[in-house]
Amino acid sequence: MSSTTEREKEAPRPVRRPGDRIFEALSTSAGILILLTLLGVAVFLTLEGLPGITASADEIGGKTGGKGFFAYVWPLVFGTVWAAFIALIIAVPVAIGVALYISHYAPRRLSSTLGYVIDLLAAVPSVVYGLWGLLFLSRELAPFYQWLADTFGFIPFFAGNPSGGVSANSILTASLVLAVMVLPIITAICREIFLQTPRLHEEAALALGATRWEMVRLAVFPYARSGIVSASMLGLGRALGETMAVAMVLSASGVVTFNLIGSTNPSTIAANIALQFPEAFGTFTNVLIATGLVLFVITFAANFAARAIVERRKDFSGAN
Amino acid sequence: MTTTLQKTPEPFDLKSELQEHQLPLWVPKAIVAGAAVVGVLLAVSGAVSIAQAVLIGWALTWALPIASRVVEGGRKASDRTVTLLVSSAFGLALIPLGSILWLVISRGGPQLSAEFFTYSMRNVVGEGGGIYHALVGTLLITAAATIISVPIGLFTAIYLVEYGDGNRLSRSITFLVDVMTGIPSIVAGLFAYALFVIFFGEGIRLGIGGAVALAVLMVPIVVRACEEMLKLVPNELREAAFALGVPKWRTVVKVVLPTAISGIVTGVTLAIARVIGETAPLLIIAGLTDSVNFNLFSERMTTLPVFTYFSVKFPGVPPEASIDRGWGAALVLIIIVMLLNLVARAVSYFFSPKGER
Amino acid sequence: MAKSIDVSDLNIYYGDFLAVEGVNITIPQKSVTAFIGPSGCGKSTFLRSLNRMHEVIKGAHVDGKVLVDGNDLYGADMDPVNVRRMIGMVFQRPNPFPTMSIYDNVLAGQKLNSKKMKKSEADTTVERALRQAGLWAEVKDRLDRPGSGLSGGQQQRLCIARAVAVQPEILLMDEPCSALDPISTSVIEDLIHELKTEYTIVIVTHNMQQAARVSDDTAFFNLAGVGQPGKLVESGRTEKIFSNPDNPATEAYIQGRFG
Amino acid sequence: MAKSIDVSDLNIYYGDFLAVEGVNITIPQKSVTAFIGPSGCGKSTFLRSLNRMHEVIKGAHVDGKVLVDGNDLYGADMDPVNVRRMIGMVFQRPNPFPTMSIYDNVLAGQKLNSKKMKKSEADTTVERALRQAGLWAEVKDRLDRPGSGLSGGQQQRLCIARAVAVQPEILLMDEPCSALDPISTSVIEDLIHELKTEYTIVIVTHNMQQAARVSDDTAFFNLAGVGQPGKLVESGRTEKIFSNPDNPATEAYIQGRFG
Amino acid sequence: GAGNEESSGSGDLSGTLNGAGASSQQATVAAWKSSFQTENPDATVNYDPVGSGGGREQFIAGGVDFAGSDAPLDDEELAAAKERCGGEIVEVPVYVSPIAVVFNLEGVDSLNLSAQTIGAIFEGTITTWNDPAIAADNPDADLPSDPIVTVHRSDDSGTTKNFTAYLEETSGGSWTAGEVETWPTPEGESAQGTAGMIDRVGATANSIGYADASQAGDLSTAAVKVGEDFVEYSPEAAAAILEKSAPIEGRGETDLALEIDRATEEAGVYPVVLVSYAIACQTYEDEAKAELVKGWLAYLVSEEGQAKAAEDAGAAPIGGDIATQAQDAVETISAG
Ligand SMILES: Nc1ncnc2c1ncn2[C@@H]1O[C@H](COP(=O)(O)OP(=O)(O)OP(=O)(O)O)[C@@H](O)[C@H]1O
Ligand SMILES: Nc1ncnc2c1ncn2[C@@H]1O[C@H](COP(=O)(O)OP(=O)(O)OP(=O)(O)O)[C@@H](O)[C@H]1O
Ligand SMILES: [Mg+2]
Ligand SMILES: [Mg+2]
Repeated sequence: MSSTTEREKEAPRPVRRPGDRIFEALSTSAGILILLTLLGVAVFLTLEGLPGITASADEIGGKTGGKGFFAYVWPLVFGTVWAAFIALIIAVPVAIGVALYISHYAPRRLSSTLGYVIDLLAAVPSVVYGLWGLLFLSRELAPFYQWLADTFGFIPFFAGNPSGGVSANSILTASLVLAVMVLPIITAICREIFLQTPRLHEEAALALGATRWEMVRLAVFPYARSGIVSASMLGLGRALGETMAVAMVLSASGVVTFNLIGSTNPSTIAANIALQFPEAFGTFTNVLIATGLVLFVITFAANFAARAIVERRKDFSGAN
Repeated sequence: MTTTLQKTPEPFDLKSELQEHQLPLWVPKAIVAGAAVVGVLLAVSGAVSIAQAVLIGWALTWALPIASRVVEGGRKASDRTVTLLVSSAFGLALIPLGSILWLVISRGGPQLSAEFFTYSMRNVVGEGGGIYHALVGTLLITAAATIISVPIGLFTAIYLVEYGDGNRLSRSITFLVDVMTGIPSIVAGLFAYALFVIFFGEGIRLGIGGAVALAVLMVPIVVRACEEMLKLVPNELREAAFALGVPKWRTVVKVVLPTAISGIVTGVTLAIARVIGETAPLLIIAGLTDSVNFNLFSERMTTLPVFTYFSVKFPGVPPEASIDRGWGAALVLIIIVMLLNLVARAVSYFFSPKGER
Repeated sequence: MAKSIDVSDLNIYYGDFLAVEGVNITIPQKSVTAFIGPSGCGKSTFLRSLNRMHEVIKGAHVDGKVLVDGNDLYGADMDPVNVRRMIGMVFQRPNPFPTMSIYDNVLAGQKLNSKKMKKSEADTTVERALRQAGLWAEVKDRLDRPGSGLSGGQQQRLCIARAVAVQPEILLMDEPCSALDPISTSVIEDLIHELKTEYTIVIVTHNMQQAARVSDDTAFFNLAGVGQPGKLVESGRTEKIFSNPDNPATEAYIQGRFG
Repeated sequence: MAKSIDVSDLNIYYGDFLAVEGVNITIPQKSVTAFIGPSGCGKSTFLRSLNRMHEVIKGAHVDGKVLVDGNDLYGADMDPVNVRRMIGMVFQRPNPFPTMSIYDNVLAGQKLNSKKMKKSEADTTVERALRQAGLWAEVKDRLDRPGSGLSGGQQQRLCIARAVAVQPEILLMDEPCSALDPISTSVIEDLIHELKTEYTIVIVTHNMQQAARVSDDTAFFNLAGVGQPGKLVESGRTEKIFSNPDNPATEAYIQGRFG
Repeated sequence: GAGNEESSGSGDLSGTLNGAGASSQQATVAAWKSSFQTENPDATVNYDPVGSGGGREQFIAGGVDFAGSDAPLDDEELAAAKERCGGEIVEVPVYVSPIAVVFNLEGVDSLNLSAQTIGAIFEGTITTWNDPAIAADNPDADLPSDPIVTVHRSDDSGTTKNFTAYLEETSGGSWTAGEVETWPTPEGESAQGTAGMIDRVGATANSIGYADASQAGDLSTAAVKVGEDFVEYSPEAAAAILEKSAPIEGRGETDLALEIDRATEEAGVYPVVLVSYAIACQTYEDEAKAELVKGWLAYLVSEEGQAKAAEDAGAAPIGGDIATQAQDAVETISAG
């Protein structure tokens, strides 16, 4: 094996033609622009957020209920992760199912129309999702929650209120709204990826006597793995960052609880910012921005984990 | 070759192998039809609610995979189970869609009138007025955001897939794009505001500022979606182009992008749909106004979601007229995205591989 | 155990385009049948219609009858999955699963049928199939590497190993040796010889010598003209077709040039 | 016009894996050189290194020298795009562009480089290239259909037409006839004959007769053992290699079995 | 341009006036704007409903010409605002909006509640509807034994602030969390915004909440105890409390930040109110701007403006002495 240094000496930067150089410069600078933007956002968040993190409980004052930054942010972190987690648990399987239905199960002539129908969900603005959650979903779900509490009340998730009632504006409702919101995002990307599965490999699987489902498992899913993860991460990003709909639907009170159908629920960082920011001033503004920084970190951690999963089998990518 | 072939020893009959372990063709149809009939009858009879009837009908269709497991064995049964699950997923997704559309259309539909589209809210109190100003704002700001973010996002994706090659810059971009997907929209608004304050001083409100905030939200979606689609283009095709003496950039533009176009278009429309409904960041940087403004670079602009939000949230007295306008605006917004989607589909159909699918 | 195939009046379409017309042929069991003919005459198309792979292509359909031991493959009550399970296929273009390792590629079909396989049993199957395809020596040290990092010929042999591993009743091979060097080719030919004691085998080949060497029966397809559908010109015992064909076109093709 | 190629001490790597080691060979101009050898010995790899297609694969690199008329292909001032424009290539697996019609596929070299061409000129080019590849008659009525709807052999000929249409100085062909029937094969062989009056041609083939028929020089590659890199065993005039090779391995391979 | 953007008023004010602040003022400002702009076709008023805090902050930072707020500037902000203005500020109340105690209780459409009881309910010490404390004030009502579901605002709001201020001053200790903008305890349901509150109370059986009275719609509202009587909210009753209130001591002439006497026992006064302010500088560098601000604020506190607010936004007008004081304060705005 020749050592790398030797190779580098022998092959200095290869000649590039102007077109290529311009194109590469363009695409590199696009990447760098993103870097700078993010740097800008990060600097902004850090500068504005730092005073909030370092401020003592007294400085922050009554707005946080006399708590310091970390005590304040912890229930929010919990709520954010919990709501997004439930939303994804619900949305990802359904989205994959829908995408698969459109790409491989529905009559071929219908499939593009059906895709369009689901894309409509992506067209709904979050304010409308909020209204829908408030005016429709929560009312429809109330009896169901009551039934859950009556039947499964012994499970902490379905404990309901201490007084025996339930709240239809609980974290579960908010998560359901989030799930519906992220569904079209995940579906659309998964669908495109499923459709890209090379015919060659689908035929290989079918010729082995695979049923349709087995063909999907053998040829489609492995090929689409990284795409599914990416799609879910985009969905997660939306679920974590969604403000209006959650703010409008959730009956939030900054507690940490796994109870899915009670009236006291953890709030989420993004919704909390949306709710508190307008009336915030002074150090509390910084506290809120600092919670935004925390959301950043959460998003990053989730994506990092997902990337790690995908990277591990990179050699086995479908593009070869 | 010394290995011998161990064949399945028992002689088997083709007939049984191929046919007997199979449900007759009419069975699936009959089960689905039967379940549907039972559901409809229950619903009509009024014995149970419609939701319950649907649920019962759906539960009955499970007879098919169960029968299949008994008669046809595990593999067939799994296949049927998955088919049922996948179709149910689709049906399930239609429920929220249906109820949202019904809600918006039934409340917003009656609002749509010539006046609604041609009037702004300037000097309007109570009844009347329209969304002209918000419509203009939405179209301009979203278009500007798209113009900013699509080239950046697409070029970045191209960099990551075609040029980055896993080097340090590309890894850090990937990393940052990931983080970017989690920026709460309001933070994007604050950031854009802080950015514009540097140049224009406090209190600045500009349509283009809103576009920048939206672009911050759009870029990661565009990058991610495009990146995935570009990755799926087989290397074979790139090699075929290279071997013809085609420079890399032309290969990317003329071979890779057209092959991935339908996915890219989907990604871009998704990104647009994602931000076109944003409220919080626009309020901070684009402000709120009742009047029409065509200039992105001066003064405030209202967009449909902001309009909807405030119409519904602070309706005045009596509230009905304003709330109705809010629903009307929401409906218009949905229609816009629908049309956009249609156009995008036409575009991708036009460019995508001929034949095959 | 092995099956014979009876085809009568089969027309094969791609959408509106009639690709192959009016095929009548009997493919005997436990023997090797070779399809020969000029490029584009419909050999692959016909081969694919024998295990219902044809209908996978959008708009593609057939009419006519294909009977396997008397059962109509295209009968309404016939499940294509069973058909394909019983009738294996190797494609003209090698298509290993790029997302799977070499090991998993070989077991891909096997795993469908017996979910729980002992590790040792699986190892045996993989080794046997790879040996049969003459690939064992080359890949035994990198069974866990992706199948796409192999040379063209290696990929083709991997696909053969994968098809053999499931032990189908009938094996359809579309130019299995076209990407192979003489040594690998002879390994595959040995495999075909060995398999035909128990299986029915159909191969498409451009190589007349190969057809002559391995097949018991030969079918010659031809195009009547440009834009015309492909037709089965004649079929029969290989010796006869090669030495004394009934149809002058067959003779012309075979004599014309040897690959 | 045509160029000769001098290769000295070329090692070819896939990442850390040394696939081909220490190749020294001179490929004379205006002649046909054939590469033969068992599957996986590195023929395709070596061929791809001759027009810098090898480096397209991630982690792949070479060391050593490849001189074309005295210019080092891998020199610092050499533009791979120009190299590839000058040195055309046909791949082992046919790869027409699925987004393009048959017509556009043939013109891909020109179209992708945005060369302006008069319609009539373009039509002439397409017809000439397709005729040379022996595909004209079959596709002339459906030039606007996608290239992916062709049979395997048709796709391969389409790729040949595409490579020929740009009139490179040197043409590298990786098993161009493996998917072709004898008739098409002879069309391609005629094409090779015709081209060699002006171009330098290198082909990889598994077919000994073909090598003997079309090539002026032959190079035999072999693997020393499993996991070992491929090596150029010997090269020289085709008559000599086939009748009286220096190396016993060559003799064994050639004598061993004829494809 | 839009079909409705032509108008022929006679006013001669022109230019663009930007303001930001309480989102609760949004509807009222919209009503004012429409008449003001019709009167002065060359003038445009923009108002960003970013919230009181945001409005005050932007005003101090010099981002907007005036601010709307649900609460007067505090001392610290006042100092900063004076710095921005390079002089005194003008801070005038522009309307009063009564806060209704709304409830959803089947078979009961009117309730009498004392501040003490309301405090105890929201504190969580009274938990059922048939609690003796409630029953005592409502001898005729058929009170169920169901648990009370309290609903509070999940966002920061002036409504919460004023409601808790009322409880703090009058509940006699049954409410312990003091005057807060953010609801202090996790118990009970929460809802975003006035609309969310109204909707939630409407949708939740046995619930009770508080909201801007003009938006209460079909919900039942409670009468609160003042002195010995129970008073239903009404614009007049709410406005009456201003008579009982005086400007905070120690502020400038033109700063009419009010100390509201919520503990009043005077008959016919509805004490659960929120007073909204407009904040501006006394001097502006630009003559035209000064005229515009003055014209705008003058309109807000004029009788006409107050009537408009009452009619189109359901706000209670300010009247009496305070109105005159406010008009005088506004008149001092000038360029300089
Ligand atoms: N992309 C790749 N990554 C890693 N190793 C590879 C790759 N492609 C080929 N190889 C390995 O390099 C060696 C030479 O492969 P090459 O494709 O050059 O063989 P070949 O002589 O063309 O064989 P064939 O006749 O089967 O096409 C083989 O061991 C092969 O497994
Ligand atoms: N997917 C397809 N859509 C439309 N036409 C097709 C398709 N595949 C093949 N054809 C056409 O059907 C005819 C028969 O093709 P087929 O692939 O069966 O030929 P073949 O005999 O296998 O040729 P080869 O030896 O080149 O592989 C050809 O004219 C071909 O162009
Ligand atoms: Mg074929
Ligand atoms: Mg090769």
